Amino acid sequence: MAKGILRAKAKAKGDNTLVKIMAKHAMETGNRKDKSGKKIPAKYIQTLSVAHNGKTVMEANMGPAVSKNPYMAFTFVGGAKGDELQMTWTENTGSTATETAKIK
Amino acid sequence: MKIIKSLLASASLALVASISQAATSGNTLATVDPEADRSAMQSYFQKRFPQVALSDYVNGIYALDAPSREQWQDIEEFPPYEFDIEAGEALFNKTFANGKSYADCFANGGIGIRQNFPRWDASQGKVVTLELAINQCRKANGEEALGWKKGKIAQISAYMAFTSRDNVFDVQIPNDKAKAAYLDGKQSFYARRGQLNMSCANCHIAGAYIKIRADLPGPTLGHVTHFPVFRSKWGELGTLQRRYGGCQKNVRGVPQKTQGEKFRNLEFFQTYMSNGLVVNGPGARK
Amino acid sequence: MMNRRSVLKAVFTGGLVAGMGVLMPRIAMAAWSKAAFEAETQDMAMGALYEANPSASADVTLKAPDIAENGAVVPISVKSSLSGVTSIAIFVAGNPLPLAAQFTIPEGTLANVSCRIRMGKTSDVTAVVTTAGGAFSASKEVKVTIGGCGG
Amino acid sequence: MKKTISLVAALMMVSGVVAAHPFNEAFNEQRAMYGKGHSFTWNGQTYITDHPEEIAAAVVANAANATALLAAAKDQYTQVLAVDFGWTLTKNLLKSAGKALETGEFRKSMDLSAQAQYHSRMGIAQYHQSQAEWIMAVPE
Repeated sequence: MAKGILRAKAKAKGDNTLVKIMAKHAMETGNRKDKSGKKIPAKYIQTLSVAHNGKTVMEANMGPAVSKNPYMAFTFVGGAKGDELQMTWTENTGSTATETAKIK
Repeated sequence: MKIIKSLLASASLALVASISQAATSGNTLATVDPEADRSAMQSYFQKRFPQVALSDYVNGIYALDAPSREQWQDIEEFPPYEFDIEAGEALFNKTFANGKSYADCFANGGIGIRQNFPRWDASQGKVVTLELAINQCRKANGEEALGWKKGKIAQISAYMAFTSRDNVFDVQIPNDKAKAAYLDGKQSFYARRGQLNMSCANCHIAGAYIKIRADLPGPTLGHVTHFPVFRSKWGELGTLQRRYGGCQKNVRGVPQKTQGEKFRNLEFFQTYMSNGLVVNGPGARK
Repeated sequence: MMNRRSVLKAVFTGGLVAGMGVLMPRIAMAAWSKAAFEAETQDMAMGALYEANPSASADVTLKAPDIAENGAVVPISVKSSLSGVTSIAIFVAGNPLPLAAQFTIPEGTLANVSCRIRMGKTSDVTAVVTTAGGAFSASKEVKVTIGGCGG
Repeated sequence: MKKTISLVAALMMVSGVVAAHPFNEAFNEQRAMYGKGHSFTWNGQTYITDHPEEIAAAVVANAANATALLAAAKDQYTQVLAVDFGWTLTKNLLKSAGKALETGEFRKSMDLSAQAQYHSRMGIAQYHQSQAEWIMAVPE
């Protein structure tokens, strides 16, 4: 299976799971110009939500001020090694996809 | 004319007197002693920053500056070069059209060998950097050479460095020809160039951890161990020699040729200085 | 354009009907708020998200560098010891669009998030945490320099 | 008289780009404070803060002179590139000098050529100096 744009490191520790996610994404602000001086249209991830066993554990809303290759880290109560996380991202362009990662 | 001559004489005298404790030998093939250079370099930094462990120099400026180190550690929580290691691994394992692969070109199948580069190649009679070896491998197998500074070559190099992490740098100078290349690199390191009239040494020996405009240059000890690097400024991965060119432009000099003899020799010298430190590339930098 | 607070004011003082909508419970909180993310001042962005101006609180901890190594990648962490935190947002007053990111914290997720943001210039960074009791903030100035070689 | 002495000054510059040299220090300081065309006294002698390229460019502004100066500047640039010590701004100076020459702005072109040639000469001086003196920058 082709890999998506998200990479996650999720680690269960005690009762909690620490999740770190990075997306491979340029987060184009819409303010940059290409070599010919033409504006590069804005293209950035607006939302990234993470669910564990069908329950949303994080919902991030982002603007173009989030760095290239957006990163976030958070901790939720619960989660065990081997559990799956569902991560759904949506771009301002409307593109969207759900990717998964396993808790280690 | 007489006045000119006497002025010239006094000029050179003044110059000699103005730099105290400068080396007086080591600038000829007969007197250059790489091992002495290396220990002099290490003791220079250890005297200047006695609280910093030698092994920590692989982290560059982050070994010296705590506030920068904290930000860098935050970045290293999930470093941006991970995508590149992944891509590099895929590229590395892709077979060429003739069925061979990079593994066939390198010792130990190319895994865990970063610490031996750059190496003196007796048959070619020149210093071969890892990136040069990668492209030579491609050409030998009928593939087109990759661009030197970024993209695929940096990713492959990053993957090869990653498989070599914690291996100790062991650059060898097996003969006088290699020593001459080392000497040439040493000279380049100390030669001032560009309109700003600065050498590598100005920023990365004397200027290490001293604000130059808004920057804190890193020490040259351990400088090469973490390359290729994902630089926030570039927003992508780049090779050591890409950075060399950038440095030369920063002092307003026309950059020397990427993977040309001068840069390869400079890399040879600089890496030799870090012998004994471990590979920790790829790295993340500001 | 009226910001939220001036609308509220209008509602209370003059009973402006058009203002009624904003008195609805903020269930849309979780969704990406166009008004907040496209607001060009921090006041407007906060006005679009919060009932009242956030009050500074020692229970909100904002970790950000004094001097950013590179304005393109500034690591930020926010945590709070308040209970029942429902959201955490990060504002950069000096950015063209001050709201950088907003995290919805469902029950069972700790009030502790990290991310990396862009900063165009030296500016205050403000973290705002909401609970049922209102919005609370912590601010810190982060210097962004134009480097000689690095920046 | 003034001209010969300033040529001496120029020769002194070649001897060291950064030398902690009393004359160079005086020259550089005067140049930095007053720019070109300024006279100053040093050890009882009068000098002018002009670079030799500027003196060479201080001739009638016409097509022939501008063309010759540009050619000389380009030649010097080729030489500095041959020793790998070029400066980054030189290329654009030469380009601008060429454009000014085309549009008949001879004075502008000549001044730019002078500047470009100065850059290249200093780059070459840097090269020679680094060959001879780099070891003095190595900490013992």
